[in-house]
Amino acid sequence: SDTTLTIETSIPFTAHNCDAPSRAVETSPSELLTFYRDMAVMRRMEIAADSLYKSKLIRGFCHLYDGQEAVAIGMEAAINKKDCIITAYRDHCIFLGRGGNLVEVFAELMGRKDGCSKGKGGSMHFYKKDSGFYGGHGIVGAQVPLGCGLAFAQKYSKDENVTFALYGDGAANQGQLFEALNISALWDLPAILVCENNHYGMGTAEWRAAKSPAYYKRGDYVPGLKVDGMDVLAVKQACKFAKEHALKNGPLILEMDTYRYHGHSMSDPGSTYRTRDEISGVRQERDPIERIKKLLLSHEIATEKELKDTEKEVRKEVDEAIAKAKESPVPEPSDLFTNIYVKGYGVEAFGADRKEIRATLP
Amino acid sequence: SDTTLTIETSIPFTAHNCDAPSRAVETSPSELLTFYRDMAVMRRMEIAADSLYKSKLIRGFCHLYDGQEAVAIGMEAAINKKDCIITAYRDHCIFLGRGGNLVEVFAELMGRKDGCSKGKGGSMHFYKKDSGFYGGHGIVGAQVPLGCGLAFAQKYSKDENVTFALYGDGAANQGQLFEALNISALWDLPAILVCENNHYGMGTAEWRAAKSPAYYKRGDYVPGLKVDGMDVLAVKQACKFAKEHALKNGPLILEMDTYRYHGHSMSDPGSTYRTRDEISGVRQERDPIERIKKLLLSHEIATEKELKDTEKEVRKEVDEAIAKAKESPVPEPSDLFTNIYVKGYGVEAFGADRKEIRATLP
Amino acid sequence: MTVRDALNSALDEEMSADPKVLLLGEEVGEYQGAYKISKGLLDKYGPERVLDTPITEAGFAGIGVGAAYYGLKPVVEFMTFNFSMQAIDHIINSAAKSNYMSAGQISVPIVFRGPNGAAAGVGAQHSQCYAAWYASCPGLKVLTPYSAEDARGLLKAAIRDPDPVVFLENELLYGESFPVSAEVLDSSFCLPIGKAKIEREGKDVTITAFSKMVGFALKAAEILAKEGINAEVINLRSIRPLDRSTINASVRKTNRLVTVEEGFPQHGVGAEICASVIEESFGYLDAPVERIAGADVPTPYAANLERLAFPQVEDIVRAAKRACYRSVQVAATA
Amino acid sequence: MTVRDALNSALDEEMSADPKVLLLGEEVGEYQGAYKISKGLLDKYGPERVLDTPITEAGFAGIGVGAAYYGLKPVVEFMTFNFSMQAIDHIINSAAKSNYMSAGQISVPIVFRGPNGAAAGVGAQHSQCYAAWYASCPGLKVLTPYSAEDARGLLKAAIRDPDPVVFLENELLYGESFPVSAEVLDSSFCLPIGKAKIEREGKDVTITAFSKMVGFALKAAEILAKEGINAEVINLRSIRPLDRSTINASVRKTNRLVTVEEGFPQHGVGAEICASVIEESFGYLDAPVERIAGADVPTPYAANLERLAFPQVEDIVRAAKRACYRSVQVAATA
Ligand SMILES: Cc1ncc(C[n+]2csc(CCOP(=O)(O)OP(=O)(O)O)c2C)c(N)n1
Ligand SMILES: Cc1ncc(C[n+]2csc(CCOP(=O)(O)OP(=O)(O)O)c2C)c(N)n1
Ligand SMILES: [Mg+2]
Ligand SMILES: [Mg+2]
Repeated sequence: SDTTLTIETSIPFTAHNCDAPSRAVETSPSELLTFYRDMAVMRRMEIAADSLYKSKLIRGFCHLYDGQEAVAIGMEAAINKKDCIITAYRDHCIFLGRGGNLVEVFAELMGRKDGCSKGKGGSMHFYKKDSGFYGGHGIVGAQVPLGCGLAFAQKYSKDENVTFALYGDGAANQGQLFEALNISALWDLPAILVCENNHYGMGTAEWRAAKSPAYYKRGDYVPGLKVDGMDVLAVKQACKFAKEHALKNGPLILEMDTYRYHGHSMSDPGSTYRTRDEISGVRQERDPIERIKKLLLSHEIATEKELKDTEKEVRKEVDEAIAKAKESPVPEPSDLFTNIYVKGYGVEAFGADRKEIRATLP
Repeated sequence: SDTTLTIETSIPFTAHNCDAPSRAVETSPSELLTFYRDMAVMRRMEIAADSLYKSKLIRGFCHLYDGQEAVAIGMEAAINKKDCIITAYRDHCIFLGRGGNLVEVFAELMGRKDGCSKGKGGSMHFYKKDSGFYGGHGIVGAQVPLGCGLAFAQKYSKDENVTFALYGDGAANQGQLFEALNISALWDLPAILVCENNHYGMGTAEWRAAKSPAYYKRGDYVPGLKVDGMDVLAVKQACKFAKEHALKNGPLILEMDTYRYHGHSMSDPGSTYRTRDEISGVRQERDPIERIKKLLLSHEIATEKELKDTEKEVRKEVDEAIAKAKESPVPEPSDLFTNIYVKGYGVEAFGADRKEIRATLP
Repeated sequence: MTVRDALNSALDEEMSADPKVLLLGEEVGEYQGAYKISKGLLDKYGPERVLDTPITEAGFAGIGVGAAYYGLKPVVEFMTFNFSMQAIDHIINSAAKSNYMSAGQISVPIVFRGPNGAAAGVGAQHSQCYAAWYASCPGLKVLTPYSAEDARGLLKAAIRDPDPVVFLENELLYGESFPVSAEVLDSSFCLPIGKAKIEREGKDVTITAFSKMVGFALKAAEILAKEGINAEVINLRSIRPLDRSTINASVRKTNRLVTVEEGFPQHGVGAEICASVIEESFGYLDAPVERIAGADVPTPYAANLERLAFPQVEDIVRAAKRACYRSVQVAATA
Repeated sequence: MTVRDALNSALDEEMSADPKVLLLGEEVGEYQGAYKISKGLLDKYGPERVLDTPITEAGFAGIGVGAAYYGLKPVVEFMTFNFSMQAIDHIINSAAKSNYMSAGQISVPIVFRGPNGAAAGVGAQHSQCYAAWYASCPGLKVLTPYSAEDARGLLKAAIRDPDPVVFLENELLYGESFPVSAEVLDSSFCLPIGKAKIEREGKDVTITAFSKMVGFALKAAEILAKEGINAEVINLRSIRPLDRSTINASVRKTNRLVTVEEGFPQHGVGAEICASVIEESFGYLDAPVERIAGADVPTPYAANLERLAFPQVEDIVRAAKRACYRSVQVAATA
């Protein structure tokens, strides 16, 4: 199962100011099987988060990624953990892709000690620095300069790695992107700006928020590539191309044409600004998991039965993780005062009633 | 002297996403004479401000406009006072172009009561709302969204007028420009973004601050025009074109290729980051006043002697204005507390020692 | 009437009364507002007066300010005030200072509004209170409604006011219902800017609060009443101008003060109130001013920590008792 | 040694000691710094470590924070702190809160520095003091040097510190000379963060100040001394953490307090110091706390008004006398 397969991407790449990579993508049966399984885990995890939210075990904002899995998975297939990734609040699956585990995800979502941010970050603030994942940011657009800063540091440190900074179609209009891109271009930073174009920023269709929704071209003087973000192989090819390009020539924009099945966050039904037909159309024709499933079957890499079994395993894995996460305790009250600083100089910090609760910062 | 003359611009316009206007500009002997005189006043005024600064009668930041006069004058020749203008801190001549007078300029620069902002604004904060001049802004880039807001209000009010928002080559990289431009394009606002490219933002040459210093193209999907900003007729033609365009089609960028003779502000000698040869080259070959002078002489509209006389008159006018401004009193101490609000509700406001100085806000 | 309906009706009435009033922000139109405050307004006033913007706060806030320079009366909605930091230069430098710098030529009749401060479970980047920052800046007015009456009366006042107003709502209050009088429902209703409201009279201790904390203070006062402490609760309503005279008059009566806010303590509203009282009524104070505020930490996500990060009713009760020298438990160290 | 040389040498030494330290900002390189603080550093460390940026504060501050996430130690210069408002979301949300939100995974060893507060004749948009705002935010440290010793010792401490530090300089101090000891000139010299310095001991009244106002407070103390009032002058040095214990210890000794700052008064540093003293030393105060601060107005340009807009030595003297119940003139109304 480690023979090389060459598979053509669904549609050609569209390039701006650069030559598009080949549509022929090299893969292998085992890679395709892994893609299938990993995307299935992500899908299942997000569905489970939806349920946990509805049963009030998850609070606040919760943004789900189902539909967009091919971006996270395809990107990881092209890079390594010394490359950096930074994204916005829709971060559960990116964390998983970087090697995070399900218990850490669910524990964080439920505000428990074993969460990836020990329950202090919440849904929007996952990190895994040891595998190059820098969060998890709640302010639209902010992660892009931050990502360019990671790329700056990689270049400064002479590490031959790159940073992928993910942002949405809504975020693509933010001025700080243009500022960061200009600096990145001036300084030849190995920064790849990945616009996950799921066609809506909250309830606003791309064309209502952007005079030019051709996001791969929005870098103007910076090259760009439009990619079918529902095709994991296209994503992989594009990210491979982007990494090489960025190390040699500096920044590049990848526009991933993708789709979110869920509403914007758990408080958005996601059905007032788009039709149900649109959603089900994408599910039927472009679903990233279905696409891989078809490949696995048509190339006789797996049988229907085997894939069903995988799905069952995945379900079990997710359920077990939830059970484990539920057992994780909530943070200690004293954790209120940890991690404010790396170095607190023994200063006193105060609770809401400073005469009742105070702590000495380590 | 009100015959129509048609004069060709020095060089062709360069257009981005639009058709360039004709190089043949209609003018008249009287208009050319006015251009000459008005630019001479501006030039003289800025030189005088330089002296006043050096004799410590002007304080703080003081940014002079000499070299760039053709932009202010050409723009005014194409529009009326119901069109709005907003600019940055380099605002003395724009104020004059809008109909402000020299006494108001010098009195403001010296912090006197008769200043256009009653001595409270200073060099960077001139306004003349009754002729559509909205300042005078100290924060690089901020005036551009503000200008687009003026254009929004013009459209909202169904006034058939436009707004010119001026900014520098340094400011051109500011993210808020891209944000405002996107919104202006979405809403078809009659906003004209005028990049006064004097090739330096403080001590930084354009190419060191911008990966793409083709500012007329930086609007990407927004049309743009590159204009010889040292040629008052080219500026006039471009602004006329821009106004028509903006009323019909929404925003547009005009890049004015211009030059500042002085340093960035009075604290910058202006000679460490560019050569003296460069400066004197521009003075000799492209000076906007010299250009008009040559036209006046070659078309025999005025004699050398008449122009010299004009210059003398201008000198006198400036000197008299300075003398008058010097007689203007400094603001009353009580002005410290005026204009904080339009409506102060009789609330108390405090001086540095609140038990010593307080005022009731009207 | 819910606070949401109060805000919605105030916007509606002011838009209907003055064609110069318009609303812009993210999702205010077709989506009816992220928190549904602008429900129905797009339908009623059309896309020229209810404008959906891209997610570009600096851009659209700047455009709003520019439109106000020209004489329009924009209401700019921030989806939450956390995002106003992207536009803060326009609020401070373009809006607050222009009338002064221009010696009165450029007035700026604009309202910046949206939910401020903590919501539930939204973490450190989405929970900050901006009352103290904005209210430090001369040229701005800063209003903080609590009840439906406040919301209606203050928003109408803010829109009619000729100066820039920062209007800080609270997401957790949107759905809360308050009884309102017929007067409040009248379209001419308006509250004065700069005046606090005594929500509950008392003689033993003064409790100042704003926004959601007014409700907590009232609950605390009920508990205190049962223990024989008669607390006066002041709903500040306006943080700038701050109603120093109402606060001082109350303290001169009760001789004791507890300040309550959800924001960070350092340089907060409580500190200012304390200073104001020390300056004007030093001799009247029988006990140290007690300050209840958000904990001095970024907001944690976990529910148990989040609860510790913001004032609770029992904190107010405890502080009031301390101010009245009633026995309270000994301080613990977390 | 001038404050400018103190800052320059501190930067130089820390860059030479740690290859992870770099400097970025507008005009810091070829132009040698708008105020020449970075003079010579480009030559010495090259364009990879001394980076001229475009005038895009949000962009380059964000890039600085991202680089700090990775482990570099960027020093980000704002040409003045007024422009930091364009980047304030990165200072607050990206820098201050990340270590907490990530439960310690993402530390942010960065310094934001530049001139803060009023200069001379630069008007309302270029004169604001940001000490109170930044120091309200947990996760940040905020330092305010006065002398050359402060500038050297605190900047070195800031660069070595693993957390985000906002370092507020004052343009009008750059050219001022201060005597310094050999110890201060040693490259190992460093001052503790969070500790105030008693610049002058006294027993009659405590005067707290920071940045340029320390000099004014010392001058006021000299004048007061001639009139028999012995003032203790505290140079705060650090606004966050605020050295509450030094302040309270002093007030417990003098029983009187005058706070001095150039920033806007409401929610300012003076208000916080007042609250801290009321909380911890209420019984020790023999007079109301006197607050001297910037006038509650946007900064006017005209020299005579500008002078009225900021504390002068005589304001401090007058307030100290009031605190000591010495006769002072009657209040005037402007
Ligand atoms: C500066 C800022 N403004 C507004 C918001 C509120 N907000 C959160 S997500 C979002 C929509 C973003 O859309 P997009 O960039 O397309 O990303 P997607 O959610 O589709 O992944 C908005 C408006 C925010 N978090 N930050
Ligand atoms: C946001 C901001 N950052 C920095 C500054 C300081 N500053 C004032 S003018 C200037 C240079 C601007 O250059 P440019 O836009 O080319 O205009 P010019 O001065 O050439 O007319 C700088 C850096 C500022 N005023 N605002
Ligand atoms: Mg989207
Ligand atoms: Mg320039």
